[in-house]
Formats: sequence, structure tokens, C-alpha cells
Amino acid sequence: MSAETNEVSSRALLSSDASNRSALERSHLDLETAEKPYLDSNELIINMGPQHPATHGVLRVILKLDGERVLGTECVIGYLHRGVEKIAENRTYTMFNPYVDRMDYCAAVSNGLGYCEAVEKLLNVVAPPRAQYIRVILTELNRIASHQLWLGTHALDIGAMTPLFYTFRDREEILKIFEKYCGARLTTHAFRIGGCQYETYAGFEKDVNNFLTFFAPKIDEYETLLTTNRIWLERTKNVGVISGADAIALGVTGPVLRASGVKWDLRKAQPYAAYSEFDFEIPVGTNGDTYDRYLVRMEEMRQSMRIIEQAVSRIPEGAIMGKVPKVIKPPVGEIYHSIEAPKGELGYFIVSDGSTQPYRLRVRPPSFVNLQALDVMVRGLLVADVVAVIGTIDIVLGEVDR
Amino acid sequence: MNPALNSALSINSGMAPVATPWFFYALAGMAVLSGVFVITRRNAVHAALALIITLLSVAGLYLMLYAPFVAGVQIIVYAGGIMVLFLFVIMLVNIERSSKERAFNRMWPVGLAAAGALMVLFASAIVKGSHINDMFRDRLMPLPESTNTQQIASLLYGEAGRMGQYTFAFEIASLLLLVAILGAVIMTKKKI
Amino acid sequence: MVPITTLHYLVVAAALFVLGAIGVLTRRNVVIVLMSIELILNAVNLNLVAFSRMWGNLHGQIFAIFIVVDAAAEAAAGLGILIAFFRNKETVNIDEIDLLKW
Amino acid sequence: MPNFIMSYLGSTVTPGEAGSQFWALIYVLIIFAGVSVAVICMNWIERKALAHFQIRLGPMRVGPHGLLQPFADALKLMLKEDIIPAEADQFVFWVAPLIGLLAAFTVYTVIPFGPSQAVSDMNIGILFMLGVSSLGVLGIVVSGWASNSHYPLIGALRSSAQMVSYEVAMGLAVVSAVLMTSLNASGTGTLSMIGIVQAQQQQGVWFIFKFFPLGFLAFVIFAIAMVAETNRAPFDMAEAESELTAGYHTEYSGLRWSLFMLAEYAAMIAVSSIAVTLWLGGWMRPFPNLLHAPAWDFIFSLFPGLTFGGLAAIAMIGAARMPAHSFFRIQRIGLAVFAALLAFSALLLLVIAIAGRSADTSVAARFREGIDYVYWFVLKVAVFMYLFIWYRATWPRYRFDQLMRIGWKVMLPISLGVLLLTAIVGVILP
Repeated sequence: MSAETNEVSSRALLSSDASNRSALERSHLDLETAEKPYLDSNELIINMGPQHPATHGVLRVILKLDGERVLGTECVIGYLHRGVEKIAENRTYTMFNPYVDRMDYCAAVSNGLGYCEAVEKLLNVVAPPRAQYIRVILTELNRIASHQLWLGTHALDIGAMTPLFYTFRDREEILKIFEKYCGARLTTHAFRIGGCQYETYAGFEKDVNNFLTFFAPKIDEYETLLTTNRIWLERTKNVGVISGADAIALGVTGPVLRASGVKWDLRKAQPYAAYSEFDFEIPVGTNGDTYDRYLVRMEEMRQSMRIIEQAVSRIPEGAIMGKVPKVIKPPVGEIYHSIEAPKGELGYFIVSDGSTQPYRLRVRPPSFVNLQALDVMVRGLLVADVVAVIGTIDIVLGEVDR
Repeated sequence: MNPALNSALSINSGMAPVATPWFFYALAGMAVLSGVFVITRRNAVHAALALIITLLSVAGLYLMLYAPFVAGVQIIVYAGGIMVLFLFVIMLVNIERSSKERAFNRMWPVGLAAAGALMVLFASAIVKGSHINDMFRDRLMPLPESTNTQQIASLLYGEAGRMGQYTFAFEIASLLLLVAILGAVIMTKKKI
Repeated sequence: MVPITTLHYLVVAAALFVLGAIGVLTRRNVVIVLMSIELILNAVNLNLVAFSRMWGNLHGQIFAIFIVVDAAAEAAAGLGILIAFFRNKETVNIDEIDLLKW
Repeated sequence: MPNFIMSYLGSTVTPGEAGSQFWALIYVLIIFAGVSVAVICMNWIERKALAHFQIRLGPMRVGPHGLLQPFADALKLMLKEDIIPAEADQFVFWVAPLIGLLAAFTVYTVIPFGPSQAVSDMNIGILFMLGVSSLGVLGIVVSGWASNSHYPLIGALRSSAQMVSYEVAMGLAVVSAVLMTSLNASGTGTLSMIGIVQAQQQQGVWFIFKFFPLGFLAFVIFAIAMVAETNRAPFDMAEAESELTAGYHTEYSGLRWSLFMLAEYAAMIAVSSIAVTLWLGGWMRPFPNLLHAPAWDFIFSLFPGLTFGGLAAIAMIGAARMPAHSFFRIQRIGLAVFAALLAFSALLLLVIAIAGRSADTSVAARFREGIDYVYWFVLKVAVFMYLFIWYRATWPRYRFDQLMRIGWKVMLPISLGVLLLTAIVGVILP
């Protein structure tokens, strides 16, 4: 962790700054003792979801409203719970690999990368450079795809229908590359413990380069629709503000944290895969509002393109699998490894008892942790802002509930 | 039909409504019937809807009296403005409770008796008035419909640089509205 | 068929007025009492417009417009009072409004 | 033929003014059918145009290019089960869509499609129109309340507050246009819709260009307020699907829901008609005073036929470009028949235009005149309808408090200022 972020976090945790504390205290939700509303009888408890167009799946948010003003929220999760962590205890390390693709299904490649690297760390194996580069390319492509999906649905929540179709059109090109590479579009099982599943197909580099030239003007197209649109500015500026200190205290990571002015990206902070070899910027916001999070993600797409460009041009020759035993039996021990998924820090904590199956596997999903910040962000805002904020946190319920 | 009425109708013959009596009875019946609903419905929203029908019927009666501007004002201000306000307030206050309670207060027989007395008074006034002279029956002056709005405007605002007869009253009425707006805001806003 | 004369309008207006009076005197719900007052004002308006037609001048209509203005003011102020009252006492029943202060 | 039918035929005023109840009824029926057809067309055009904005194809399966989609939709909606929630207020729930529909359709009685092509020319036309269109809000409020559900209630409260607020700015913008009608020799203006258009004709300028930029500002205010008034994007707070699922009609289904949609589109057409009448010269063709020679009349009267001809050509090209595959045979035939129908109407219109070009009193001439008026009016309204779609495709949705802030703190002061300046300029300038 850099000195700068250290300082921020210590302030968040130790300072007795009243406003700072109140924000966190408010976040401890007690629907009964929320402040006295304007008209007693007009206090509504509204159940938003699990079947609601703007909760991105099956999130259920219980809203306590005074008219349209939000007095408190409570997230009810678990509608998509599949017990992924428990399943891990009954599968071998190899067999469990495809399951992680089903957590954040919008960024399946990142999930696989995190899991494979965690197990590799446990085994003390390093993937060969070519595999590392392929991993970076695919992961960054997936980051773009995830951000595209986010942008489309977020804009749709705020009422702009058209960006959704534009982003889906362009996301299709990425999915085509995935499909050609590993046969799957959504739940891409691309990586193996110790390297990659497949060698790149003939013309992979060309496809990726074609995508880069195709996509560069498309980001500008999205931005012409939204970035300077007055309504978009009004809807997103100063909406769902969270300070850097609050964000750190709540464990928020990813673009949400960076938009609050904290320059914290695991690709730079604890470089994994081949990220230390590439030249890219970490976009940082200043206000921590919805608009900054939008800008940060747009810039991240551009930076991802920079990374992919470098990686494709410098991709080394060589093997794609490291030396991994046929039967994976890691030594007794535990490991926590985290990567920067599109939505934030995706961590795997694995306890090994020396057998072929993990003794315990715990996932730290970014959406789950970021979702905590919802209440802090939306208190005092209006119902319309709740959907905007849910959109801007960029949650995937498959990951929240696991 | 007496001559005065005849001449009144003949002046407006260009637009003499053919089925006038029927329209009148329909509108008047609707007005009175929904007036009854207003005061008997337990549910305030039903009462408000009935009142809207009454107001629109009365607007129709204004049209039949060649007062189109008043009819327009009636529709805009009453049906479009005041009644929306009423519905708004009904939704704000808790009507579920009040709709389960007694709809009438304890003194209702007294109130009914007083209203009955009022009705007798009106009836006797109308009967007497129409009995003594046929004033109500005879007089039905023609009013030019096409310049109705202009004439009202010249009474309210004046004409050709002169002040109208009701200009001061009009200004005072606007002051009254302003006071009402301020009063409503001050009373309903929690903190100014 | 009997032609419609001023008398007819007077009868309708009287009926509406009496209905409004009954509403004001017997109902408990303040909102409905306010609505009954609107009914009374309408009855008066109808009379004024009918007389305006009877005498062939527009002064009656002018008065009707003033009464509409008055009704708007009355509704705004009355409903404002109602909201303020409801916030404090949580009732809209007129016979529970029996204190000058609370 | 009976007298009550024939007596109106030579008249140059609306049936309402002429006292011809039979023809008034006929006009009402024509307008009712016309508006319904317009809503059906609008439904198809909106879906197709929106789809093409969004790089989609839109309806393609039901009929050639989805031309029969609105009919399929209507059939589906009519056959659908009509659900009334158990806890709903049955009667009010039942009556609410009708209120909105009645308000939306009653407005059409005073809309002038031509100097005599209206049901009636009321002395208080524009006042009546504003009043009746403001009744539509009652249907929305009441439906939200009767559903006895939270989302509809919030949607209803939102939309009632919204419509009441924007009515103020809208009314002031209308008044500034009405003020402009009084700039004539007698100094008296008019509230009659036909009178307003005739005033524009006499003054030789559409009111949108009058006292530039005052007329234009008033028009812009009205154009914004009318979007808010009809609950369309970007002011569709009342039915914002991402926030309130469907707003006030969440609990409605089937025929009743379609009545809400019908009312919404009818109201859109109605407010567009007000805008066209007040600022864009109503039924007048472009430059009626400048290019007033009979030759110009003739040239402009060819436009309706040419428009239909163009549409027929587009449909024909579409039919020709369909893939040569047996699967598309029926679709190709259907589109060709549609093109033929359009071409036939084009031919008919051209024949009428040519037949009625000289004689001023013949039936053909009267027909040609009427078609011209209606054509230009509908064309101007169609531009607004396209704008409604365009807004919806382009803009995100405002938040409720922002909407109210714009209504009260931006639109109202500007419209008051415009009104004041219009009055001052109107007194000083002439």
C-alpha cells in the first residue's frame, strides 16, 4: 500500500472527525430509529426487488422513504446463493476451476485468473511468460467487456436507452474473441492452474488488434452521448458521494474507491501476472460521486486498451503451461491472493490440508463488499438516485451471493 | 312561449341549440346526483370524483348560459387545479382509518334539520318570487357569446386607456391569492 | 317541452346549496367538509351566472370569477391548515378538532 | 338528401358554428377514427425509429417490416386477461383509464385542421383546450391511488405534481402567443384556435418568428412543457421503469392498460397540435402571403400526392430489395400491395389537386383545399411526434426534484419575462 493511501486509511480508522464518524454510524442501519420524517403517516417501506428492473438481478433493497427521500436502506441478498465456497470443499483444485466463472459472470476471465494464481502461489508454481501475457490480454479484454455491460445498464437505469445497445454491439466483438479462443462466450474457462488452457488460435493477435482499432472510436461515441449531456451531469454529479476515508473504512475497492480519490489499484500496488511490465495509468476521481465513477471507468477502458496493445505487440514465444504435477496436492498452508477484477479487489483465501481438495475456500468478491457502501451513498437522496447508485457500484448478484 | 324568450332565442338562432332542455336536465341531474354522492360517500376519493363530475356539469350549465369564459375558468381552476390539490391531500392524509370510522358527526340530525330549514326557505323564496311576478320566467336576455371574453376583459382591465370597473377588485383578488399561497406554504412547510 | 328559464337554474343552484350545507353540517371528514364548501360556492356561482344572463349584463359573471378566485384561495389555505393539523394530531375528523392549542 | 345534411355543405365555418349537429357528429367520428389510426401509426413508427436509433431492426415478423405489429398488439391486449388487484378500489380502478382517455379525446373538438375543418370553433378555444387537457392528470392520480400499491402511488404523486407545475409555464407561454393575436387594427386578440391561426395569416408571420426571439422563447418553453405534460422522456418520471417499474399503470393489464397508452399518445398529438396552431401557423402552407399566386397554390397542392408517392416508392424499393427466397414471398407480396395502396392514394390526391386547381367553388376545389389544410397541419404535427421519439432515444431521465426545479425556477421566470416583454414590445413597436 502506498504511503498516500496508508495515510487516508489511518485517518479513516483513527480520527475522531465528527462528520466522518456520523457517516459510518449512519451506515449502521436501524430502520426503526431513522430520523423523524416530515409527515409521519407518509413514511413508506418499499420493497425494491428482487423482481425489479433496476436491481441488476435479484437484489432486494428495502427502502424506507419519506415521500421520495430515502431514510434508510437494507439490502437483502442470497437469492442467487449456490454455495460456491462449500462446493469447493468437495471438489479437487482442478475440478473447482470452472465454478469460479459462475460468480461474476460478466468478468469470468478475471475470476479464473484470481483462482489460478492463488493456487499457483500455494503450489509455488509460476506460469510461463507467454501464458502470463495471454492472461493479461484476455483479462483486460474482459475488463472492457465488463465495463461495457456496466455502462449500458447504468445508462439504462438513468433513463438513456440507447447506450445499452451500442455497448452490447461492441461487447459482442470481445465475446467473439473469447469464443474463438476457448469456445465459451460468457463463462469462459480460459485458464488452468499453471498456465493457460489453450494456445492462441491462428490470427488471435490480428483479431485483438482489429478490435482495438474498432473500439477506440466507440468509446468516444459513448462519451458524446453521455459525458457532456446536461441531464446526465445533473443525474450523476454529487449523487452517491462517498469520501475516500469512508470508502476505505467500508472496504470498498475498485473504480468506486478510485473515484473517491484513492489511487489504489492492485495491478500497480501488488503487480501480479505480467502487469509490472506494462505502462498504464490509474485514473483517479476527485469527488467520489457517480459522475467520477463513470469517468474513471471510461478512462479505465482506454487504459485497458493501452495494456492490450502493449501485450499483443510484445507477446513472447514459448510454452503456455508451467510445471504442474498431474495431481494437484498443495502443501499444508493457507494463502490469500487478490487481483484487480473489473469491479474491485477479488481475493481468494485458500486453506489447504495437503489433500487434493481445499479444506476451506473463501472468496472476497468486490461486489459484495462494495454493496455495503450503498446505504452510506443513498441516505438522504431520492428513489431515482437509488437505482443510479446501485448501477454505479456495478454489482453482479452472482458474485454477491456466490 | 312568451315573446321575450322568443326574441332571445331568435337572436341566437345561428347557434340555437336544438336539444337544450334535454341537455339542461341531463347536466342538472348529473350535478345534483353527484352532489348527493359527494356528501354521502364514505371514501374521500369517491367523493372527490363525484365533485369533479358536479363541477364539470356546472361548467356545462355555464356554457348553456352563454358564459363560456366562466366555464373555461371553472374547468381549469376547479377541475384541473383545486380538485387535483384535493386528491393530493387525500392521498397524503391517512384515509384508510377515517373510512372505517363514522362518516357523520354526532350532531347530524341537527345539521340535517338546519339544512332542511334552509331548503324550505329556498323553496318558498323561489315559489313566492315566481308567483308574485314572472320575473324569473320571463327575463332571459341575449348575451353575445362571441365577444364574451372581450367584454369580461374590458370590465376587469378597462378599455382604451380607462380603468375597468373591477380593476381594483381584481388586484385585491390577486393579493388574496398571494396571501393564500404564502399562508399555505408557511403552514405546511416544516421548516421555512 | 317547457323552455329552460332562469327559474330552472335557481332550482338547481338551491339544490346544490342545500346539499353543500348538509355536507358541511353533518360530515366528520374535513376534506369532505371542504368539498361541500366548494359545492356551496358553485351553487352561488350558478345563481350569479344565471342572473347575469337574466339581466343581460356581465357583472354576474365577473362576480363568479371572483368567487372562483376565492374558492382557490380557500382550498389552498384550508388544505394547508388540514395538513398542518394532521401532522400534529393525525386525524382529519372535524369533531376532534376541539382544542385551540395542542 | 335531408336538409340537415345538405344545408351545411356550402358553409365556410365549422359545423359547431353553423349549428349542424349531424356534421359535427360526422366530424367527431372522423377525428376519433383519425386519431386512433394516428396512434396506431405512431406506435409502429416509434418502435421502428427507436430501433433504428439503437442499431436494432425493431418489429420485423408480423407483416412486412412489422407493418401489422400494432394490430397484433391491439389484438393481444384485447384478448389478455384483465386483472384487477384484490385490494384495489374496483370502481375507481375501472374508471381511471377512461378519465384520461376522455380528456385526451375531448381536446380534439376544438383543434382546427383547417379554417372550417374543426368540430367547433369555441370562443374560448385555447382556454378550453388547456383546461380539458389538464383533466388528464385526474385519471393518472386516481389510477395510482386505486391500485393500492406503492409504486403506482408514487408514480401518481410524481406525475400530478409534475403536470400541475408545468401547466403554469405552459399557460404563460400560451398567453404570450395569445397576446400576439391582438396586434391588429382593432387591438382585440382572440382565444379561438381558428382566430389565432387567422391572426398569424393576417400579420404575415408565424408567431414563432414574431418579435424574435420572444416568440421563439415562448415556443421553446411550450415545447419543453408539453413533453413534461405528456409524461414522455426525458420527463417520464411517472412511469420510469427503472425506478417505479411502470409507475401509475403498474397494476394495469390488457385493454385497460392499452387505454392508458391510447390516452398518452392522443395527448401527445393534442399538445403538438396546440404548439402547431399557436406558433407554427396551424393549417397554413409555407409562405401563404409571399407565394400567393394560383400557380403557387397549385404547386403546393401537389405536395400531399407527392408525399404519398414517395412513401409508395420507398415501400416498392423495400419490396424489390427483399431477399429472393420463398420464405419472403408473402412478405414481398404484402409490401407490394401496401405500396400499391399508397400509390393509389397518391394518384387520387394528385387527381384531386389537378382537378381542383382552377375553379374556386367546385366540389373538387373544396376538396383540394381541405386536403391541403389537413396535410400541412398533420405534417407539422408529425415533426413534433418525431421529436418525441428522438428525445426518448437520446436523453437520460431527469430526477424528480430537478424536474420541479426546472419547472418552477427556470421555466416559470423565463415565461413570465417573455410574457412581460411581449406585452411591452407589442405596445411600443407597432
